[in-house]
Amino acid sequence: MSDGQTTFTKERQEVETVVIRFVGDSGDGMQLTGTQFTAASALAGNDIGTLPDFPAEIRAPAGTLAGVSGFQLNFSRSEIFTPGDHPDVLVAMNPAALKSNLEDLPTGGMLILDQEAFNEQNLKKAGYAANPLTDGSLDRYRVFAVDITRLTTLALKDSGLSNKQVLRCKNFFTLGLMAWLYHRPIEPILAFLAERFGKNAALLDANTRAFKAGLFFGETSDLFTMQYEVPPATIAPGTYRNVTGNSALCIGLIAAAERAGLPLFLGSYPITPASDILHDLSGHKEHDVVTFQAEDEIAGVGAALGAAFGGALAVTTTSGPGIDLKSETIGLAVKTELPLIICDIQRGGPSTGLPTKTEQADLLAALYGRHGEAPAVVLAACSPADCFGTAIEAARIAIKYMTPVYLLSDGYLANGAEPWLLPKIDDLPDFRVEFRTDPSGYYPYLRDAETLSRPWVVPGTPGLEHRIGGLESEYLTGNISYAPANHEQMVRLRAKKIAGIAREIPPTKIIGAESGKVLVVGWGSTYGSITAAVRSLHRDGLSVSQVHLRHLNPLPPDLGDVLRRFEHVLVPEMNMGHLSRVLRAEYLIDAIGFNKIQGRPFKVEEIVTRVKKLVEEEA
Amino acid sequence: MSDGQTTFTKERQEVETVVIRFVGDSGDGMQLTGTQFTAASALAGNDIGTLPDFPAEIRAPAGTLAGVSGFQLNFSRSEIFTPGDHPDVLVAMNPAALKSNLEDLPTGGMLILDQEAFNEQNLKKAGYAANPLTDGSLDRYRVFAVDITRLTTLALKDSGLSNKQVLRCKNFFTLGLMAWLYHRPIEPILAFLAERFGKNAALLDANTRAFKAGLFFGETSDLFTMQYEVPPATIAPGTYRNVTGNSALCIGLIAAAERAGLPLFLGSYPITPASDILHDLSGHKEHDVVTFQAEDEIAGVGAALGAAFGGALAVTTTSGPGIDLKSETIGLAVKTELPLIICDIQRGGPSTGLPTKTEQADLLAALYGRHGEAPAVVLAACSPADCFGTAIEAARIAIKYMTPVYLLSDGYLANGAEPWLLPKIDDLPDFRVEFRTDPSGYYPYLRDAETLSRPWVVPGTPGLEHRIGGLESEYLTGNISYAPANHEQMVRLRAKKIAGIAREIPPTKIIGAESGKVLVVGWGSTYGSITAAVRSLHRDGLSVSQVHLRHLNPLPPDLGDVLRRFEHVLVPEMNMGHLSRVLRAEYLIDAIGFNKIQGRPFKVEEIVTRVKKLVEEEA
Amino acid sequence: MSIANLKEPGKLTKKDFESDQEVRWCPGCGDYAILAQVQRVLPDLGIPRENYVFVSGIGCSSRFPYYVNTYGFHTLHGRAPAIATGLKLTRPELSVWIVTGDGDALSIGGNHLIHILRRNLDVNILLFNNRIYGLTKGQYSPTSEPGKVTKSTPDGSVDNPFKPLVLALGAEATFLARTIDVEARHLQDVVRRAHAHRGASFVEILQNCNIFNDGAFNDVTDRDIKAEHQLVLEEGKPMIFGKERDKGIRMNGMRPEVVQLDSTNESEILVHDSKNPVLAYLLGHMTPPEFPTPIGVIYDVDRPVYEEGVQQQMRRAREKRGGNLDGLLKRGDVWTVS
Amino acid sequence: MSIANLKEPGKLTKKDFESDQEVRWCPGCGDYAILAQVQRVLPDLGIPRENYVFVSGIGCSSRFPYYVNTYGFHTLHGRAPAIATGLKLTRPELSVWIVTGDGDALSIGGNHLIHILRRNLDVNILLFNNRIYGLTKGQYSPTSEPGKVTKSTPDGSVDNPFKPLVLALGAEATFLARTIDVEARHLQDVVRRAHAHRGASFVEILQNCNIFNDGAFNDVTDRDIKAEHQLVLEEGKPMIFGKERDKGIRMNGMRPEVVQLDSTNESEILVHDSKNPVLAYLLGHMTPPEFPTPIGVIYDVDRPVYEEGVQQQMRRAREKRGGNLDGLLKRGDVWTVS
Ligand SMILES: Cc1ncc(C[n+]2csc(CCOP(=O)(O)OP(=O)(O)O)c2C)c(N)n1
Ligand SMILES: Cc1ncc(C[n+]2csc(CCOP(=O)(O)OP(=O)(O)O)c2C)c(N)n1
Ligand code: SF4
Ligand code: SF4
Ligand SMILES: [Mg+2]
Ligand SMILES: [Mg+2]
Repeated sequence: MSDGQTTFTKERQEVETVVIRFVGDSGDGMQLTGTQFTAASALAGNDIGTLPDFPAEIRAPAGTLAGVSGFQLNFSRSEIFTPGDHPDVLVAMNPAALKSNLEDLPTGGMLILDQEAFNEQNLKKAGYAANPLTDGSLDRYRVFAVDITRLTTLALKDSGLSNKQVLRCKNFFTLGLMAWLYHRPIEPILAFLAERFGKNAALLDANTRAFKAGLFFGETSDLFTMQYEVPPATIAPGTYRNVTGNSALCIGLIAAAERAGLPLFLGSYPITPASDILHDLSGHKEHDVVTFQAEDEIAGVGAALGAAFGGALAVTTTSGPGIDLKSETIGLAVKTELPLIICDIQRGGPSTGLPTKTEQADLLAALYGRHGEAPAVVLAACSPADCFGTAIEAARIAIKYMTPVYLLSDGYLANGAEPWLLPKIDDLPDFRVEFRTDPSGYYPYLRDAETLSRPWVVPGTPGLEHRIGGLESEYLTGNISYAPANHEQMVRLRAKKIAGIAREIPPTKIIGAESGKVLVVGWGSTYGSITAAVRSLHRDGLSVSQVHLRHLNPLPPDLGDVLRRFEHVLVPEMNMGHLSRVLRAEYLIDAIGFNKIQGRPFKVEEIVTRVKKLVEEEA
Repeated sequence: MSDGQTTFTKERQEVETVVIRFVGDSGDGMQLTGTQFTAASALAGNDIGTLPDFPAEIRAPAGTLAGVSGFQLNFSRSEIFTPGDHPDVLVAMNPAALKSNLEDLPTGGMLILDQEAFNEQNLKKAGYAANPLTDGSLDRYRVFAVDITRLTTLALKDSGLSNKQVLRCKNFFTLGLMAWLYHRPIEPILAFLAERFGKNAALLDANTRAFKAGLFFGETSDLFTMQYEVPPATIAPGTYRNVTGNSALCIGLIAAAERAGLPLFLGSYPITPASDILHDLSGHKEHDVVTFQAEDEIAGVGAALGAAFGGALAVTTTSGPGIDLKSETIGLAVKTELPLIICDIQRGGPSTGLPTKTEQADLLAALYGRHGEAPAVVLAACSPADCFGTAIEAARIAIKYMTPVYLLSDGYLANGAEPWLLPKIDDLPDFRVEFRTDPSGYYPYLRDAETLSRPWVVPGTPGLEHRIGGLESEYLTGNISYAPANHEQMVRLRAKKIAGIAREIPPTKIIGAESGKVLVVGWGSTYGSITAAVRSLHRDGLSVSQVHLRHLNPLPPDLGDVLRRFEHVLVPEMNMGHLSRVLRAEYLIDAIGFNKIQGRPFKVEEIVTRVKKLVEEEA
Repeated sequence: MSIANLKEPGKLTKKDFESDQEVRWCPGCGDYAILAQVQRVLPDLGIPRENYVFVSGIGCSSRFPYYVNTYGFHTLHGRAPAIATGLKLTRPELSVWIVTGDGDALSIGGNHLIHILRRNLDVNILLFNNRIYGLTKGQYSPTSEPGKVTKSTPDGSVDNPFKPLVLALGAEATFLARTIDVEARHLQDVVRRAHAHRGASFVEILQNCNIFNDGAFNDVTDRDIKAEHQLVLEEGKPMIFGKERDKGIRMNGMRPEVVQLDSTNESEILVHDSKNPVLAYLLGHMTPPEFPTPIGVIYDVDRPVYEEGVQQQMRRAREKRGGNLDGLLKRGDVWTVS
Repeated sequence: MSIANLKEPGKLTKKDFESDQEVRWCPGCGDYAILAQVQRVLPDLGIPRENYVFVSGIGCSSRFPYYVNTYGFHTLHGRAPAIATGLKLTRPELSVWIVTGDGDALSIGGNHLIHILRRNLDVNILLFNNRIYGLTKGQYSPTSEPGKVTKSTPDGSVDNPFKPLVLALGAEATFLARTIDVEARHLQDVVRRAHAHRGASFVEILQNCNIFNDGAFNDVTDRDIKAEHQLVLEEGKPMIFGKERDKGIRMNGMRPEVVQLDSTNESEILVHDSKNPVLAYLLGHMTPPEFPTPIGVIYDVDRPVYEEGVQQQMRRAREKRGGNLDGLLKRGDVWTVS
């Protein structure tokens, strides 16, 4: 440890990239262990990618398979894009955790176990007939059975804490051990402890002692013969923090509201995995944020629309089932041309589906899920940090074009985290809103010549009193009109306004050659896996290019040209082929779907294999 | 009049096809006039097509443009498919009615007006600066200014009715006059009057007298020099009745329930133009029909789903806004695999839109408007009478495949009427349901090897107690499962089940050559206009073929082959291109959209012109 | 869009609240009278015209905003309370009015209605109760009487109706009133009181739909008999009614009853107290033919107003935590790579 | 799927109502106790097991049907009453139970709840009120107390909560009761009474969510103090409570109050009468700390049952009009072409 107080003496081996998965009972604090290890790794200068995996039940009975909670972390000296396909190291706090995760550990992988947890009771709960520690079934792995429970208890024997409290410190013992093993900086962890338990000296002391006990156990025990080290990555200079997708989204929305000079209004109803946005924004009232937990999703989006009418940057957040319910109101926003951001943090469907799992199967619903001709803008974020930029882009478009904008994220982005190079506030686009106040020549549906947008006039503006609503409006005046030609004109105008946004979309960025055999096209959270796969394919000397879309409606104006420059277009999606369907209809290109619907992100190697197969078939 | 009591003496000219449009104030009884003229024409053996046009307001102030109500009727000696593009005869009861309809009357068209209604007050309400009867502006037409008000009043001067009641009889005077002019059988009209006013002798007498006065006025007045006659069409033998789309739909649903041996359950919430289905079915409790007017659309479809779980043939009816609201529950029906029919009587959108106008813009919402992967069957009726057969097909598929089925109709079909060759009950498909009662080997998600359908077990069946829900289920057992591979298997299974229905779709019927230059592909209510246009193009010697789809998901298995046999595929739709988008994505065929979004059906000549243009561009 | 006369609130007149749109209800509809009375009251409330917003759902009644020359939003069936909530939370200084029908508010919109009442946003809710669905041409509504024959209930309705005021009371409403379309003065007074109340004011307006439910309220609107059927509530006054003011309401145990007044029982007659929830409950339940129909302000109590609580939290957060974007970005652990 | 033992209703035991699914609530959750008591009551009601259907929405509580070995439908958040309505209308002979939470029933499902109550379908509604959203991990619900700090209200809630029983009463409920997860015997009794009631029975069950809202009902569950805080209602009995049964409820004008019992006031103590709506209103309003929490059957009156009205109309229509498909096809004017 370069600048630590402790000097370690064992041999230290450099490694490029490590994937660790921490698994344990929901009560074992694995999420905390994982995030602290992550924070330390980020500060150590590694590039990182993380994936928490929550159990579907709130608190399944301790020790059962249903109660297993996990956190996977990928840290590396080179640029990485995913939390890793397979763990190199599996840290399992009990038999259930081992059982439900072992299949992901490759032969020869490192397995760190809490020996004492493999008692009869726990083995039974996990459905083990024999103890895997002794029946030889783990022979393929490098097993380190550490007596975590006993050692933690020993370390805290005079702490004055209850037995239960003592056992709660096991995760910090484990963290200490792992910090030693991978030679992580310990200051940030100690600082975290001080902040977290600052008010409770006994707990601060106990957790610190447990942590250090783990650290020293690594150093002194014969079990481990060497330390590993992942040197810092070469990373763009700047200030970084670790951020989850939901958190980046919140900051993006607050920043967007500030850039627009508007209050931020969130109308929402809790639903996994979107709820954290409501929680997070509720804690930011100091930024002129109003959060409203409505009685249901319809009221959530309704309140947001009312706030938009009142002049706020209006947002509603939800997941799949809520998107269905909000569609009627979003149609009204389309018709009345009010700005509105609809964040859909997608999860496994259909219906209630798999609430804690990820999926990308709401794209077609976002595009087409409203009766009548109700075109809306659809954007998708591609990584946790990208949720920030996508939120700003969503707000910018919503306001400039007076339109609802869907922002698609998913469970994987929402809960996953990555280091984020903090933007400079002055570099953010400035889209300060000037509400119209001038009555001369005003009509509610007057149109800006370029954007075709109507003026935003808020109640309280003298002389501009007007009425809007869901019935078809007369061109310009906005009065109710059932005239056939007017309806056609208005339908086409609304479509044209949205289509016209394409003009602002920057040229499509192609990673790899500008033309060739295979183009992999993605959107949303598959970005990491696809990027890593394409890099890997490049390393293997294959000519594969990559395009990742943020703008899904309208599509980039040059996209058709780009697609046509490749012999094959492969579209990996965590659905049955939404984007590929859109590309086929739009460009008459035989886009090939590569579909995985398992509530889990693609593994890098899955994409690599699929692309190789495509190239081989070709040959 | 062949067998009437009255002999008419004026010259009589045979004509092929006549289109009459009756227009007047909402209070003038134009719908009644139109339907009675229609019934008489049907009994006269003509082929007919009708289109009522209701004002958007309930009762706009009398005499205003907003209050105009219309009814157009096309009757012919040859087969016809639409209510006609333009009226040959416009019967206008007041200036507002004239003003809002005159532009549709071709030069030389016949104009029959109630002279007395063109008074100063009415002219002002209609926004006429000068009286069109006298200012020469009607010179292009054959104008017959009849003093309908005065003549009716005269005819009823001793009737003892109030002035208001007398004026209400004007429409029967008009009907009498028109019946004379087109030599319609008068018995059915007299029979109708007897039934309608049977209990009120004074009204019966008055309306009969008014009707006859109109009849005799035609015969005796110098105004009209000849009668017209439209000889009977050669029509397939059988028993006919005149039927609107909504009415045919109701009968179809009742018949389907009877063929299935199930009670019929309708859960609905009123909305134009679907409400009449609720009204109609509410009057048929004797057929084991339960209708439930729910508190909203969500409860309507929810109750229907509950009824399906209980073993009814479950239906929910609505229009656009309701489709949005129902989508979450339809997703649950997809997931739990329960039979459910969702009738969407489409109207102009987006949002509240144009509630009394027609449109076809809900197709994509029916296909894709649910979060997650939630495939459902989508069918569309193509004519008022076809709503019957489509309802039966919807029920058959829903039950056989345990799936929600959308049945798309629209305002044009719902309110339009046509003669319907009554089917023989024994010819209807028999799909009597046998609920599973055998416990041995039962699993809730056991699958039929051919249909992939799960067994329908209703509560109350001993030994088969089970639970279903919206969370992902384990293959076979139906227990909650979050297992990745199981999810993928189930998603693909649900998709495969729906896709497999294609195997039952009969070979695509091509009207015209089996291959060639132009294929016109349609769905839904454009059938009439397209068919008439294609016939007309055939008469002009053009090689154009036609395909009209009832099954929109899954599509007919041979459709791709059919489409590829034509150089151009033209898709006329009353939307911005829903089906053409689907065909493009599905078959990578450059389907050309021909889109009209005016809340009105296509005119035959619009399609003729478009096809000709396509052929010319080609040349 | 008129480049409207920008008058001081005090100088506004009814005309200033008439929009340029032709009013399109059926001739004879009770909605006309309500519109006229509201347009008469608005100029007097001391609020600049541009600060009024009328939000409605869908229904004949919900066309109301088009005819009032203020800001207006004709939203979706049942959703006006939700949309008004977002508006009011964003712009608490606006005077927000919700116009709704018995179907709009009590059928599809029931949930939003009960929630806006319990939250007690400072809005005024005018429910036009014609006991029918007007716009969709005559289906029964949640206030239609049992047995009602309508298009969707040809054999008569089997639904038990809501009593709107009782439902609202159950939902924790802080202001309840009832008035009648044709009682011009009374309607104006009630609307004024509703506006004066801080919190959600719920006003049921009995409204005649002369096309689909004509005469539904004849007993309280017919000149000849209405005195026998209206119980006009006045704060602190005994509940006496009848042409001869010869009848009153008194308690018999825990149930109210109608009595013929005489010297012996005058003191037993209930005295109206709009702060008493039990009285509100009893009044909300009084229906013909057993009881006269109470009109006037039935209940009027104070409770914290939702948007004020929200505003207060925002003020406090600003004081306590500031609101600096840079700080927000750098929240938590940050590290610098150079 | 067990090829279950097809027993006579009279021979059923609790075990017959336990499904093969592992119960997955948090250890210590109040839902376990409710499940056990309901499973104990079901065998006694004389209904064949296959005729029970449990319909639920979404929430921890709504997982209930999976654990009861009868027919069950775990539907959508808030929609159980709607789905149960269609089921009951189709199959009136089934015994339909709705299991729901405070969020499911009173937030997203508020509208369906009030409508099923007003229609008075013969179903039993068990509302597990833990005053929190459990399944989504701890946001405040429409029954959370004002000022409540939760994930979505870090500065405390500014919402005024519903009183579920009062809301249900406002919605014309015919049966209201309250019980407590840990009061095994009482819970069983209340569930039995709910089942016995013809019409919609609304039962609020106070339920501890030990993870997100632990101890919300400590005052009525804590052995040491509960006697002082529970008002156990018994038909025809005076409302007396307290460890020493030394306190009672009496009316003071139109408001109830707690009094220390003595010989002078014993006769003034309110006597419970579940037919009295005003009493129900007062009891629904009694909340701590001013009052003890009433438990037991609060209200129980007769009103026509919705599905019976529907069935009757169908019977009459069949008698009057027959039901012949051919006649239906040929309704109206027909003509024959030969
Ligand atoms: C989502 C949705 N469902 C249904 C409708 C159709 N609809 C419009 S108004 C209305 C009922 C109107 O009744 P009420 O609220 O009593 O208003 P009234 O017309 O009587 O004033 C209905 C069912 C709609 N516009 N939107
Ligand atoms: C349409 C929809 N919105 C939101 C959710 C998320 N959700 C599930 S349960 C729940 C609230 C549960 O609270 P409650 O009804 O009180 O049940 P509890 O878990 O406390 O028993 C929410 C918001 C959902 N599943 N579906
Ligand atoms: S239908 Fe009834 S409520 Fe609607 S405008 Fe006409 S009279 Fe008024
Ligand atoms: S979260 Fe609360 S209500 Fe849900 S299972 Fe756990 S303890 Fe019970
Ligand atoms: Mg109404
Ligand atoms: Mg709860």
